[in-house]
Amino acid sequence: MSSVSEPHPDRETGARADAATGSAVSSSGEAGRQANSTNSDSGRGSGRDLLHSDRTFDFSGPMQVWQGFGQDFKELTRRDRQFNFMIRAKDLELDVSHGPILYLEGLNVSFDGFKAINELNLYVNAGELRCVIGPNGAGKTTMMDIITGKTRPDSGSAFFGQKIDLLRLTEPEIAEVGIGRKFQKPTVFEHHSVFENLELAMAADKRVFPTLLARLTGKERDRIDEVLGIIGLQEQAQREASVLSHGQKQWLEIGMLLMQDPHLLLVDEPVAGMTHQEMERTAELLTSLAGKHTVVVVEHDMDFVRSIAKRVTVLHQGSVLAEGSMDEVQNDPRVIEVYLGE
Amino acid sequence: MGLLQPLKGDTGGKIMLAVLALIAVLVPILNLLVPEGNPLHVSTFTVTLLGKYLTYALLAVAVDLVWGYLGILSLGHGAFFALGGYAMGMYLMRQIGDRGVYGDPLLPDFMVFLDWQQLPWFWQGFDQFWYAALMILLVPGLLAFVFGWLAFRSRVTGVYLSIITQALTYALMLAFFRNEMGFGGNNGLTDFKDLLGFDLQSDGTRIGLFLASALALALGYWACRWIVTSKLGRVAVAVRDAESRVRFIGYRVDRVKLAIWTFSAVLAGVAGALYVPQVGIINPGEFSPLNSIELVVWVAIGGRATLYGAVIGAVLVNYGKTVFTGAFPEAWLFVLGGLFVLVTVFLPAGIAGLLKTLRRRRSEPTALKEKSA
Amino acid sequence: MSPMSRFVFGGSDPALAMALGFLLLLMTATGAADNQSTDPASSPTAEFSASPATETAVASDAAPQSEPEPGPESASEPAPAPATASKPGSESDLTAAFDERVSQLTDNSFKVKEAAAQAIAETGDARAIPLLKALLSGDLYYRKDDDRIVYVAPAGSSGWALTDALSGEALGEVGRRDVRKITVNNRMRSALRTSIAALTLASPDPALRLRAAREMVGSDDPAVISAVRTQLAAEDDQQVTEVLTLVVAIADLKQPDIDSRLAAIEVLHGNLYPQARNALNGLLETEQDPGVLAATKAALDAIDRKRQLNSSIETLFFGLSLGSVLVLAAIGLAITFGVMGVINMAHGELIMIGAYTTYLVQQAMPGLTDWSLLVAVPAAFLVSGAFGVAIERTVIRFLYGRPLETLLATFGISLILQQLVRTTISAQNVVVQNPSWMSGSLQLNPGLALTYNRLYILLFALIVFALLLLVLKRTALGLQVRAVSQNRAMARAMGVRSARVDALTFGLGAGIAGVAGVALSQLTNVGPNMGQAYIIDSFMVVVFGGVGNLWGTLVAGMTLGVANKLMEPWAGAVLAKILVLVFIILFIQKRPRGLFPQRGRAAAD
Amino acid sequence: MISIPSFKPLLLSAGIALGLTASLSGLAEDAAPTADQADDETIKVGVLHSLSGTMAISETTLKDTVLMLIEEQNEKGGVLGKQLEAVVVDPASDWPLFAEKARGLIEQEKVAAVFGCWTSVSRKSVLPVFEELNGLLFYPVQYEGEESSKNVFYTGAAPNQQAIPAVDYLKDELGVERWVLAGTDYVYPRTTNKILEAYLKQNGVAEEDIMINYTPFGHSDWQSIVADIKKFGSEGKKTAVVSTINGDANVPFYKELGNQGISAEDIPVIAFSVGEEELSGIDTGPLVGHLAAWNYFMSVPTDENDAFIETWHGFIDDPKRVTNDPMEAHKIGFDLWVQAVEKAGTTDTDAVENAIVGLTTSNLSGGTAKMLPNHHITKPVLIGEIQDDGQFAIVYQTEEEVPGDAWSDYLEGSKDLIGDWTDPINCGNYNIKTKKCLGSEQAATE
Repeated sequence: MSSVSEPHPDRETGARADAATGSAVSSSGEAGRQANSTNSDSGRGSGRDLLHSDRTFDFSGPMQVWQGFGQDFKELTRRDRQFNFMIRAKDLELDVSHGPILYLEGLNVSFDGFKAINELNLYVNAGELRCVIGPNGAGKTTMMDIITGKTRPDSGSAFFGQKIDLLRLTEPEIAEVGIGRKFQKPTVFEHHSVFENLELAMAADKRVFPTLLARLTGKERDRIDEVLGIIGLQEQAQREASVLSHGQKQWLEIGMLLMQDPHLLLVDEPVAGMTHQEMERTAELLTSLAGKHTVVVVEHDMDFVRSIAKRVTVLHQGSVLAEGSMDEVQNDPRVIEVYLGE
Repeated sequence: MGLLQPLKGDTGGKIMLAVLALIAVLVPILNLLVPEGNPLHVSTFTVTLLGKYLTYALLAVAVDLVWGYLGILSLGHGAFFALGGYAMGMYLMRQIGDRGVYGDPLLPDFMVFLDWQQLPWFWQGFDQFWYAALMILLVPGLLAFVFGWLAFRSRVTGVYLSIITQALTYALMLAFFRNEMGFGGNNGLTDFKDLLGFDLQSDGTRIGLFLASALALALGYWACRWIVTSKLGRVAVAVRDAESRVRFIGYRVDRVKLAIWTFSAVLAGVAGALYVPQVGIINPGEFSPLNSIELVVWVAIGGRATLYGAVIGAVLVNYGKTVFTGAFPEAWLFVLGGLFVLVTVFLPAGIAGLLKTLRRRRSEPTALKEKSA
Repeated sequence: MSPMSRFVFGGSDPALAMALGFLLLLMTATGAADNQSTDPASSPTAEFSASPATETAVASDAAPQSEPEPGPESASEPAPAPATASKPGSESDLTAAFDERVSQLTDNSFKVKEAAAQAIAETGDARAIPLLKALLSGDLYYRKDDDRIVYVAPAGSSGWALTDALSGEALGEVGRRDVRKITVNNRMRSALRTSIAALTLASPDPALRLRAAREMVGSDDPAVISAVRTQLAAEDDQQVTEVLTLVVAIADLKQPDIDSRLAAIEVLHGNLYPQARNALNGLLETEQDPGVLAATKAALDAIDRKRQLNSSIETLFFGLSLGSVLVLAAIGLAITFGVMGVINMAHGELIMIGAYTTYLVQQAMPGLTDWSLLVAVPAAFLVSGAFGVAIERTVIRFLYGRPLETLLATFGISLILQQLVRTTISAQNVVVQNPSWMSGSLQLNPGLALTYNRLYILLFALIVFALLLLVLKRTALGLQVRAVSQNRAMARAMGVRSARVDALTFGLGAGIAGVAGVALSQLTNVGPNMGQAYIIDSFMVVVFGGVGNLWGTLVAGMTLGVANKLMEPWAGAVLAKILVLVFIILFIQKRPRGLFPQRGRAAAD
Repeated sequence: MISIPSFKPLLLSAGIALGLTASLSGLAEDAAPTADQADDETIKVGVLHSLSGTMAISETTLKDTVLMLIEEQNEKGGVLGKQLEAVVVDPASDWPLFAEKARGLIEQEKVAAVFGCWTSVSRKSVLPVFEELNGLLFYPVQYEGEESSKNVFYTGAAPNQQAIPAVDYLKDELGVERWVLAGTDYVYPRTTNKILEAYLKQNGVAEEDIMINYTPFGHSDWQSIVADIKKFGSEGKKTAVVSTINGDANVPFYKELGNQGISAEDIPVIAFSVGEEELSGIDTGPLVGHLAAWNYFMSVPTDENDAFIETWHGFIDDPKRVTNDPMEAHKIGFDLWVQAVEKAGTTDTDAVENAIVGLTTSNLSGGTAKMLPNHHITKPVLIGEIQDDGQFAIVYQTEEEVPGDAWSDYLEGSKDLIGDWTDPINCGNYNIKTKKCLGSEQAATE
């Protein structure tokens, strides 16, 4: 809808095409991202160039836009072009050859005046388990919102692997490229059984008609049962999710996360409202996931963090205050000051 | 077996379909074979009445699909119903041919006395049934698609969505009232003669239309069940309950909505098309926002999110209307209004809900078994 | 459920009783009023209280009962002494002629009557003015048995007291069917006005003279013109002089000599009286002299420029007044729907109840139409408010958190209320009179007049809006309302009695709907369906403005009103409305939360 | 075929099915003690007027009128020695419902005749039903013409019994030269205005002196339109408005007229749909002198009329209620029907149809109404000026009754058509040029 009013260069199919075919011109999309990010609800759902071939052009100025347009035109007239709606997010291969799976650079977000995220730079390596801590309002959740496409930053960039520009994807697309999220407040589908909740979350072709025709294969059933085992809800499999306890809902949501089988898991306060042993099991689970997956955990509970964390990032007032092993961080005077300061 | 898959665990639906089947068998017999005067005789009046109810029921099912399972309260479904009706009406008008009062072979009467010289472009082709049939599906579908495409992409939800659907049907009503539009203005389309060569006034045709309505309802119901029992149906309910969450697990909510919404509109269109030849008139009044609201009421009374409930609601309310307007013409609005209030306050789950709880209370275990099946 | 329901009725009883009680009271009052109040044939002069100011004036000094013998002071011409039993010969001939003419008024043919009236006017007899005025206002009758021309005054319940129109002697009482009204038709009426004008042109009362002068604008009757010239010479009143000069100027356009034509054109330059424009246009056809032609064209251009300006001002005003109606209709909904999240389909009917209250109030205080509205506004607020509270207590309270269900319940309620009115009052529309101060229009210039009722309603809408804002922002109730609407549980925790607040809020919204009903009763029909005419538009306005935001409602209403009126000239009434609706649909795509988004219970989906 | 566990439901459903059909077919019989034997002691008369919805405002009065007439007749000993029994239903201003109710009345209730309908669309909606089931409808409202059905008797005015004489009056008596044709956008105003436009042009009125304007139903904001009329009327020539504005929209229209200071002397408005009933909802002070054309006014000074008003007030028990033209139409229609039944000696439709043509009864304005072969009646045309007491002062009346024209002579499509339901022609749209009936074959073969 918004494309009607603000014709972003990156909406031009040509621009998509050039990205899609991996040509060197990125600027149009880039500029589009800048402009686009100013209003948070704009242009969701509309396809954009999903690939970003060469990151050196990244902060190219508006000048590039016009070249972009020129390029667009050429692209439109190319015979071997491939339109963006032809490639789907899941077809994008994730390139982590340089190590990091998540690049957040120079991110800024402010909600009417208040700076929630302030020049945030954060890199997460593939397969690591990262804990993010910080006092309330440090911007932990907002950061996750940016990564999952819920909130658009005013400026900065967020890349998944080297090529996938998250700021140009919608929530579903981000989910498809392999980022799963568990919310702070557990949100499961109350009127569905536990089983169905997992089924819905399961990695699959999630377009409308495939979904309409989808039938559970044996393999998928096994997978669901397996996850049911992991989260220990076999007995409740057929109960409506609404009847679960808070802790169980937490588990269910983690289960849904597993079903998505994402490359990157964003886990927001997983152990809130859990008993002690539930907490331990969560800790085991998360650590076991690390390696095959990349896990980013946001948590207040220091004991829990200590029990799982190899590397800890401390956010404060929207930017990274300190980073390192739990011990390093805990002895960091600034961190102490911040936490005592409260 | 596979055909019955969608009806699994839907006792209400089965009963409803069984009733439908029985009526579909009984009524023609009682109407055609049992002689008049015999207490068992079902008059043609009753047949058309039943036929009308069935088309309403189909419409209600269409509404329940989007409201009950997708959480979209459409206050404009009457528009799709009416559009389907108009498409059929235009075909029937063309069938009149030179039997109109002015005996014009091409132009319908209302065009003759507004001295239109030739048939407007959008009336072309409606002399062919296949074309009309196509339009019955296409016109409501297309409108719904465009409207939904806009609304769902820009994430219009809740009352905002409801109100703009209302605006849609309201605008259409005003437009169709204009005589310049070429749809007969306030008088609409009427005085139909025959359909596919069958005289609309013969009992046989009426029975035929009645059976067609019954079949349409059965198929429509089955199709809706098929959708809601599919994974897509579960996604829809998920959207209803937690829209944004669905996005985060990778479904394109706007497209899910669009698909189901459009299908529902097409169903409504079909209902309208079957409605028109049975009541013998289509006029802009059908677009009136109040009609659309009323049909939401049917669904609510029958029981939201239980498709068979919609059927019950539609039939009961309209049956009530028929009885009350005849029995106590002065006071029937009190009764109807009171009914609406009482049901919403005391039966939040509608009649279907009531039945369910009764069944539950009688046999808890079976209920559980059904669920786990 | 059952203990709860007991609560309901316990809680609701007083509210209901109050509502119904008030209504009943009003109705009984009406019943009482009916017995002695207007019936179809009663004296028309009584009705005039409700007619526009101009009419009233004519009527009041036409009412013969008040001044059966107009003394010389009222008709200040060289008029002969009032007719008496014995009078000098010459005069008696005159009177004879006069009486003879008068007797012709009983004739059936309007042509004859018109001639007679003309003649009567020309006799210049002192009795002419009251007679003609009575004729004009339909107070002149004749007795069936002896065709005697009489004034009538209601006497007793059925009878009428007669006064001979000629001698002024009382003829005692008779039944209604014994006399017959002397009817006049349009053509006669305008003729009469001019003649009366001619007679009153010299009246000492400047107001009368002004009206007289206005009547003569555009007249080309030489007699009239000469009369005007003489009067103009003597005239001292500013306004009257202006009009008279205009009359003369228009006449002078036909003068043979160029200079006087030019002078006349000079006078008419940019004059907004349509007659002036027509006269000039006429001149364009006939005129030969280029100089005069040029002047005429210039004068006409000046006029048209002014007319342009006028019509754009007019359009704006129309837009705003339509907007104010929309705002009035919607503002109550902005509370019940916007703030409380109740999709209140009965809103229209609450408006209707307000309008009916106005009607009942007017019935209860016959003859005091001018004051009735001042009583009606609070009354309507109370009655509709009471209904609102009753509805909230008995139905809505069970439906919080189920906004969509409120739609269904209130829809049912709306049906009930409609039928209630049909059965208790009547299925027909009822008459709501316009107080004189709300009739007629404010003449800004001869080409531009703003109707009073629209003006007042525009004003009224703004006042209501301001008051409402005040209530919500400044009062404790307002605070609690906003608290509950934002977070019911929290508000409860802080000791807000949410049940009470809900009832009051809904009552407030309903009451305002009632007040809107009072205003609407002045513009359109008051009938059982009037509510349905506004409900849809109201929702459009609230949603367009942004649910839960009063300012949004105001801006939205006004915008839609003006937009509608701007489009109407070229699109026509229907298309304009359709376009507005389409615009709303598209706008919501762009701003899915309306003009001024705000988080309210309804906004949260 | 339905999976086994739900067998009980099957029985249940059978029950429901039977119940539903039974109750539906039994519907009518419940409403009235079994049709057949009812025929023996009473004759049923259907009343098909909206008692709720938008049209209730006008139609409830007509329902009461019919009830009054029936009561009167029964006091006189009924018809054919049987008492009349009214069957009242509420089609609720819902056009499809009109058709449904009509079918119910004829098929289930077996009524001998139906008195009902107001709007054109309701008539159009029931027309096929009456023709199919061969019922009798008496339609009491002035309408657009262009119709003549075997089964319908049009006791209201056809355009030539209202519009044309009214325009003549304005032309000749008031010297009107410019015309505003303002109407609600539906078939009656459209047709009437087309006829008038043609008629005016024939009388040498120039294109630019005619302004035509259509507004939607219940239009409530007349500011701009009235302003336009005012401008149109201030161009020097005497201007009049011919209003075919429908019911509800009139109140705001007249209020706006009054407030914008358009008096009857400046720009008279002559209305075809505004009668006493409508005026009773308006404060008529500002409207004095505006006109209406009808075939009856409450103020008609005849003894029949006084008697009628008296009975009406007695029946409705409210001395303030007015009478109006459609009420008279129903009275005439009812009288003619009663006569026809007595003459035919039966209530059988065809017999009554044959009997009724040519019958006469006295109307309330001192003349006689005759049922013509085209199922329309003869009516006097009256023109009245609104008085401040909501009544009309009659300022013009045609010397003798005008016969109703089913087909207008001023419309291309219909100027050669006539309706004649007597042998040998016996059809509704007989073309006097081609000498045969057009269209609907049931008319031709009848």
